[in-house]
Amino acid sequence: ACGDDKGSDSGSGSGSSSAGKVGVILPDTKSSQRWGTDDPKFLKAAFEAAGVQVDIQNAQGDKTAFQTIADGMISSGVKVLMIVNLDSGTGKAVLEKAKKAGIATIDYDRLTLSGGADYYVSFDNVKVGELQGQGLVDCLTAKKYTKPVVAELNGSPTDNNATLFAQGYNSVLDPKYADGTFTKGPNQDVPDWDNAQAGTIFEQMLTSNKNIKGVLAANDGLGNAAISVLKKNKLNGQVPVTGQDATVQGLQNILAGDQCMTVYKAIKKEADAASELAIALAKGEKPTTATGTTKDPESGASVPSVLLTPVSITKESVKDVIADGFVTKDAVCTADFAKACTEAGIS
Amino acid sequence: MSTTTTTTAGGVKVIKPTVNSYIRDYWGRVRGGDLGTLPAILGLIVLSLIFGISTDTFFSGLNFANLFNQSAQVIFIAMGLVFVLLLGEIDLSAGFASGVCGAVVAILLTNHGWEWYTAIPAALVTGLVIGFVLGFLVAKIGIPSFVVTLAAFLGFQGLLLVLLGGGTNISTRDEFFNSLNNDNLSPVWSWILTIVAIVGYAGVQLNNVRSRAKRGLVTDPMGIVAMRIGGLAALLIIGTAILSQERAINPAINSLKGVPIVVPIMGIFLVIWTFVLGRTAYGRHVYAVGGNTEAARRAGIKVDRIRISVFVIGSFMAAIGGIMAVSRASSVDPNTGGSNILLYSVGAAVIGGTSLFGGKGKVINAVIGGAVIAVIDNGMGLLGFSSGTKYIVTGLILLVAASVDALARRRAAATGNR
Amino acid sequence: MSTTTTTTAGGVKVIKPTVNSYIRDYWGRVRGGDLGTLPAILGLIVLSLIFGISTDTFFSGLNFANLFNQSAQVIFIAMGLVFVLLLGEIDLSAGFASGVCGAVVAILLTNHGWEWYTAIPAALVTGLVIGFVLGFLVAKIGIPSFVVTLAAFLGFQGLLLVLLGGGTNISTRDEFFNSLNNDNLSPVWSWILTIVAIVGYAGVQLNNVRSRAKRGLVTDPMGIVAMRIGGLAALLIIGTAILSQERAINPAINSLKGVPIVVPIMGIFLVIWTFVLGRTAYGRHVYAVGGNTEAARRAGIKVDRIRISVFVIGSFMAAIGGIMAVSRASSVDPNTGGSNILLYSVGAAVIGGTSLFGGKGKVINAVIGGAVIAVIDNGMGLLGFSSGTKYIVTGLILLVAASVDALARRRAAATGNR
Amino acid sequence: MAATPLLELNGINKGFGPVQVLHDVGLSVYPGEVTALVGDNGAGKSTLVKCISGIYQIDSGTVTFEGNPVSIHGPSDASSLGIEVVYQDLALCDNLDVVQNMFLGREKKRGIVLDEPTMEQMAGDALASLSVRTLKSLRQLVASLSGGQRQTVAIAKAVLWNSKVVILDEPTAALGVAQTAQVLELVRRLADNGLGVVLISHNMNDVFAVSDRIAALYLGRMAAQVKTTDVTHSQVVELITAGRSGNIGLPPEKPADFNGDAVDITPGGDK
Amino acid sequence: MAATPLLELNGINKGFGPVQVLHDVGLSVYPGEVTALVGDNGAGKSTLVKCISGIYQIDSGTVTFEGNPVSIHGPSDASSLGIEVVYQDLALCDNLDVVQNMFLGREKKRGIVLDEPTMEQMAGDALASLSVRTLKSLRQLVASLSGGQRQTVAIAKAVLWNSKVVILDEPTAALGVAQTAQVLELVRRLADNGLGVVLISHNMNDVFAVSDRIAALYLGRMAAQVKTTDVTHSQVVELITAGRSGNIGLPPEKPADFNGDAVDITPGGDK
Ligand SMILES: Nc1ncnc2c1ncn2[C@@H]1O[C@H](COP(=O)(O)OP(=O)(O)OP(=O)(O)O)[C@@H](O)[C@H]1O
Ligand SMILES: Nc1ncnc2c1ncn2[C@@H]1O[C@H](COP(=O)(O)OP(=O)(O)OP(=O)(O)O)[C@@H](O)[C@H]1O
Ligand SMILES: O[C@@H]1[C@@H](O)[C@H](O)OC[C@H]1O
Ligand SMILES: [Mg+2]
Ligand SMILES: [Mg+2]
Repeated sequence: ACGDDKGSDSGSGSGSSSAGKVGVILPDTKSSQRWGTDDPKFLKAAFEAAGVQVDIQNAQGDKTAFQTIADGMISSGVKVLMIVNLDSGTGKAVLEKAKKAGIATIDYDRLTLSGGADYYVSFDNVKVGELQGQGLVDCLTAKKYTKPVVAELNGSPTDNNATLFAQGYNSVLDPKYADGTFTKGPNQDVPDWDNAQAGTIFEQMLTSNKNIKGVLAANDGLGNAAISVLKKNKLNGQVPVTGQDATVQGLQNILAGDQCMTVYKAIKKEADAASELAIALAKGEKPTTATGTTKDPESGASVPSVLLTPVSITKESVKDVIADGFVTKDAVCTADFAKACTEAGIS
Repeated sequence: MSTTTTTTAGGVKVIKPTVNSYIRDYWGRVRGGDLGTLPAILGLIVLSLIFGISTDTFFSGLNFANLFNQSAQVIFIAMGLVFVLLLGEIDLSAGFASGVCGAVVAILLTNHGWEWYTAIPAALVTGLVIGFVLGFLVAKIGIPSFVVTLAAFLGFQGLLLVLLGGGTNISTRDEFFNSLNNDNLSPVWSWILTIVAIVGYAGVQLNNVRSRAKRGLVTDPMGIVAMRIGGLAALLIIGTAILSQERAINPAINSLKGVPIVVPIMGIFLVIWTFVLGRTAYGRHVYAVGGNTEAARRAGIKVDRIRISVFVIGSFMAAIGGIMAVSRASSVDPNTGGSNILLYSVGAAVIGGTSLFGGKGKVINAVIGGAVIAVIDNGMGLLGFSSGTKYIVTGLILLVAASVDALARRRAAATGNR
Repeated sequence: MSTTTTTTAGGVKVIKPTVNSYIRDYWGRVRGGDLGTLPAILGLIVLSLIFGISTDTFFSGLNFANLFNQSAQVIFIAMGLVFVLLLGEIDLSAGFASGVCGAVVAILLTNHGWEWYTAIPAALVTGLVIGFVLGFLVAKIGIPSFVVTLAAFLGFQGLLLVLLGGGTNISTRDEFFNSLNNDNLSPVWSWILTIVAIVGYAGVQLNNVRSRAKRGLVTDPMGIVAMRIGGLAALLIIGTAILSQERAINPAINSLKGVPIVVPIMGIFLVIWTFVLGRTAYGRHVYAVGGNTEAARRAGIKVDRIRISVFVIGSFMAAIGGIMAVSRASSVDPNTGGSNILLYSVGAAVIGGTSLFGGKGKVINAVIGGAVIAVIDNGMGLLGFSSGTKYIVTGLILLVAASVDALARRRAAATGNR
Repeated sequence: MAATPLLELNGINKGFGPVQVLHDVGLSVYPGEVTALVGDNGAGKSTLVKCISGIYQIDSGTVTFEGNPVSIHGPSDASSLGIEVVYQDLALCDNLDVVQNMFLGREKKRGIVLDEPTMEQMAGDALASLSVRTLKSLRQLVASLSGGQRQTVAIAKAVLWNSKVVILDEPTAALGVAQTAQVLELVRRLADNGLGVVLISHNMNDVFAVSDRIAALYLGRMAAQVKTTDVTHSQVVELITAGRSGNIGLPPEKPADFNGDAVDITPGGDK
Repeated sequence: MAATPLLELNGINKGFGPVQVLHDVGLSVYPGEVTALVGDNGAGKSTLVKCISGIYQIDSGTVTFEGNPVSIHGPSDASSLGIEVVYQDLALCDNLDVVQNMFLGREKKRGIVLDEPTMEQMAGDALASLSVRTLKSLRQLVASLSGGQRQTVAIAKAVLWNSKVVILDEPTAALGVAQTAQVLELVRRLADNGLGVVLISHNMNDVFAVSDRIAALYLGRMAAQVKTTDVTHSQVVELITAGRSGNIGLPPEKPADFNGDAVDITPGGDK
């Protein structure tokens, strides 16, 4: 058999003797591009810096694969298992199996209901929704539309976060519908956060409801799908669209004036916080950073947590995301966007 | 009976058909169950009526135009799959192959600043190469196509992720490229193309009659030929007329009229592939290999080459499907070509009447079957069901549409045809 | 040659084979390309060696045990699909049918407080009903199975969402139920079952020889029969011995040893379905309908009933697969049975040697093919590639595993076999 | 010979879509007799056989079996009446072996388990009686048999059972000299045992050698049904090729009657 | 008659897996002559034909064509040498019509477009010359043809081309009286035009009527190749059924030689 550092994602500093290995399972690459690009990058960097070996894998939306990866990590002897669940059920099964093998567990970004993970690191997801709702309200108010019709493109019905996001933005929008400032328009879930399906779903919403004046899209991918349809009907810019994740595409859409806002979740901070916990656990230390608690709504248990705050991003604040190092100026300010970048104060 | 008996080919006594006898024969064949695409077309009409009645937008010009853009990816992929299915093979990777080719074009356009006229050919070449590799593995190594393309399904899914650097979405901003599956021809051009199509069809039909008549072979009665040409003309003219109306949501701001650009592209491929299958030796050989491989081999047909070629055509058309998908979304993501695209594409071909066992099918099947699927998706979208209900109803409608066809064909079986 | 010539059946001169001649004949057949499951088994061994060399955990007892739990869903579904494929049909809905049945059992257990011994039968009955409906639509209405099961694929996906109230997941807490695809038999029971299996196999083999010998028919030489029995015994004993070792990461916290409970369940179904296909008139008729439907019909076989029955078996086994998936995850969600489950299940059957065109295949194919897929998935997980790379490598490995088989069978074609 | 026919067809019509293949066909099969059914290629002989065995549904007409009107909806109806057929397109399952094919649909069982030894033995005996000598094994797949071997298997399959009517559609077409002789002898023996036998053949020598009656189909119409002893070789050939001979056969044909049969049904079939 | 054979086989061996079907077979086909290839069912005639046309690869042996050694790897090699074959298993595409089948692989074209009118006319003429009268249309799918019609299409397909050797594997098996006569006449005509013709048949009358030489296969060995005028009807039948007749044929057989052919290759095939 080969050396321990076989996996491509394993840390370089296998020199550190005391620390055990850490396993990380990410959910997919479809719900958001972050899982394929940002999270692995930041997590890997953090673990490498600490000289802790890490094995990061992505289940690609397949819960059977999710469990198989977990089995493999457990049998290869990880000390800490960190997961972003695909759903609470499989998440729980994996967490329980890990616990039986005496492995410390962390819920990353998504809370596994009744999962009983040792720690939870995330953003306040209801807050994310609230920011999206508020962002849309601001943009629509600025446009001075009267009783604008708002369409909602929700995330995947199977993602607990999507439920939380909806809870957040509906808490902002429902009163507006109730008092007649806004008109409630069509509202649909997008299976698996699938962008192509989102395009058709939105096109049909628009066809049957021509005076849609605002779109609450649950993330940047869905937002971009809606924007493509609006562009086709030459309505882009006039109908505000929301987003989430501060992707390059989303930020560019904002700069172009096609998207109203996105929610920036400082993924690097989230990754750093999570890896800090994991590194401590891997070294057999008791972490001290998880100062907050989150109440599991299902089991009622209090999970020690690190909860970060999401930030709303509009044209003016795109530069903040760049300044934070989450995306580079080069990536966002390509030739097409040079002018918009200057206008938005990105230097 | 006022028929004129003529003795032609091989002393086989034949009777020159009149319009009446032609219609009687056709009706006999239909009653005998030889229906062609009739049931799928019937299904299409019934579905349209249902959606037209239950929503007030289904029959709007805007929605009619949407249908073409929405169905483009599936129809292009399905056209290519018809060739693969004609051989009794399957291509499970067509969906992700379209994604990979879409990613290639998007990356070249956006990240490398290529022009559309170099980037699109590059994507098409990618499709050709993919098809060649698949076909080679099937024909020369002899791995069943299900396994080869299952492996490719996985492989391309991975390739797409790698190409997109783990999962970023890449936007395309090339105007021409984005217009392909979003914008429309001007009404003037729309009409010009419509007339060209009608005149072309009429020319082919009349030429056909003439060249057979010259040999003294039986020809279709002129009345029938005229009806065919008239039918097509009516269809195209009505369609173009509807699409030439203003359909913008807010005409004050911008105008939206004309035939979607993707329509003539579909039309051109439909004509080309129909020609290839029906009028060339290559097409004949595709049917032969699909009908009886051993007989084809004994007739000296290079079966392996035919086998490779259908995968090449399949992946080439998948590339075009991918280009259309990326154009429509003006972006590519790791799931472009994923989800239900593959099953819908195979479904389109099969619903249209192509057999999974080879030897039976036409390119028009892909278009009509694709239209059935697109109408269902489109109409369901207008109805605004929840995702669960939507899936269930979609399944049920598909089933009902298919059983029209099945029940008709059962009669065929009862009378011994096929 | 020291062979004894005996004249038996129909005056056809036959020679009583010796161990030598038997092995020579077998070798002749293998060289002629008549390989059965040999290539898939070879592929399995090669893959295991590769993963064993490149990771240090692949060959651990824990990982060996994991393999069974990981492959259970695919293998059970694939066993049922073998029947469907034997008829040249396809069931695209098997994955989501397993999800629906899994949801039924979870809902009954968790939301309605049923006991496992009523909830599991309810799920199995759901499977039977689903299969009957699918089979009826295919056999009696005559809709192609691809279309019926594509509709069902969509419908069940929706049904699952509706059953689970739009997207929640439901946890199962019944201990017995959760143990099915998670826990192990005690080492004592493991050994008892192993011995029963060996004795049973030996009994069948010897009885077979005896009853043929009594009629004066040609029998396998005793040496060969003994080798077969010995081989199976060795395999089972080694497996049981490995699985009876302690394999917990942290034995202090909880001990882990014995054969996974799911193994004897798989074994029982393997034996039952192998018996049904090989030793009953029903099984014979399944092969006949798959080989030549018209010939079967002329032989008076009720083709429609056979057709319905294979879908019933297919969905029934999908229900068991679903139960195993839910047990393993101790929960069900709207994606249970989705993703790659369907393609992997069909792939398992095909890789094992079942033909998509009907008439050729065995239930053991599903088990061996399923093992190949599980080993690839499992081993790839241990290697820790990035997602994109992992997909690509998985595809490549699948391709390599399949081409062993293909190249061997090419020789068969060259020598005219099949 | 018994006076009442075992199987009697009356006014059978059968068409495929616009093509009418059988016109008002009648046929009587008597027990203990061999009835030869002759006719040109494409006359409709095989179609008639498939109508009798229920593979095709007749458009109109009546079938009487042992004096009772019956309706046959499928091959299993026919075989439960006691009608066995050897089809011209042999209809064997290539993926099954010789024994499996011979017992298809009527497997011997012990309990629910197939009784392979019994079937193997019975199959071997049946084949041996038909002079099969080159078959390598009873467990050989039918796919690998020679043309004549396939035909022998099909014949053996049909005569394994106690039936009342046996119909053989060109059974000796692919057979060797010795095998042909055996089959003709078998045909005669079956009739002598009281069965009604229908033999379709293009070989006049064989027809005259074993048949008691001759029925001649001409362009889908029954031209004549006569005693073999009443006609000559050349009269039968005339019936086959022209539909009439002297004063036997169809009434002098009005040419228009047959025009319908020669309509080109797919004019310009290549559009 | 020319002294050098057009096609000459020497020491051809062919087996399938453990079964040896052809043993050291030699055969000479002379231009301008009809060589009848006879043999019992399963003797190996069709296998030999398929070896010649490249459908099967021979295990060993040499093929000489017009004096030059050739190796034939597939049907297209054979047809480019000028060898046409009518197979016993006809190998037609059921999903294509009569004209399409007849020109399969050798379509007439104008530019890249198929020249349907020309093909339809040529096909009609070829069929007419074979006395086909019941065919409803040249555009009928082959699937719906009667047994004899199918066979006629296969024969017409093979004789459309200018070839040097024509091999017909039981071409008249399913044909009617008139059609059989036409085909035999055609066979003779082909030979008279200088082609080498191989005719496989079980009908001794036909064999003696048209052939110049007779080659008899017995259990996969060439028992004898003789001039038709040198042998009698019954001698040939003896060659077929016993491999020898008087002093012609294989050397007196040592029984052990043939045991190998009767090994049950799937002992206990039902496990
Ligand atoms: N399914 C079908 N569709 C259309 N025509 C058919 C079909 N089956 C048979 N025919 C036509 O019916 C006629 C009679 O066919 P049939 O097979 O009964 O002839 P036959 O007398 O058995 O001839 P043969 O001696 O050649 O076997 C033929 O002209 C044939 O082309
Ligand atoms: N693919 C194969 N595998 C095994 N045995 C085969 C195969 N093909 C043919 N055989 C055997 O080879 C022998 C010769 O077959 P072949 O078809 O050449 O006979 P034939 O002389 O043409 O007989 P017939 O007169 O019946 O057509 C037969 O015993 C047959 O069972
Ligand atoms: O960031 C989001 C994540 O929290 C959610 O779970 O999946 C979609 C993403 O956009
Ligand atoms: Mg016939
Ligand atoms: Mg032969």
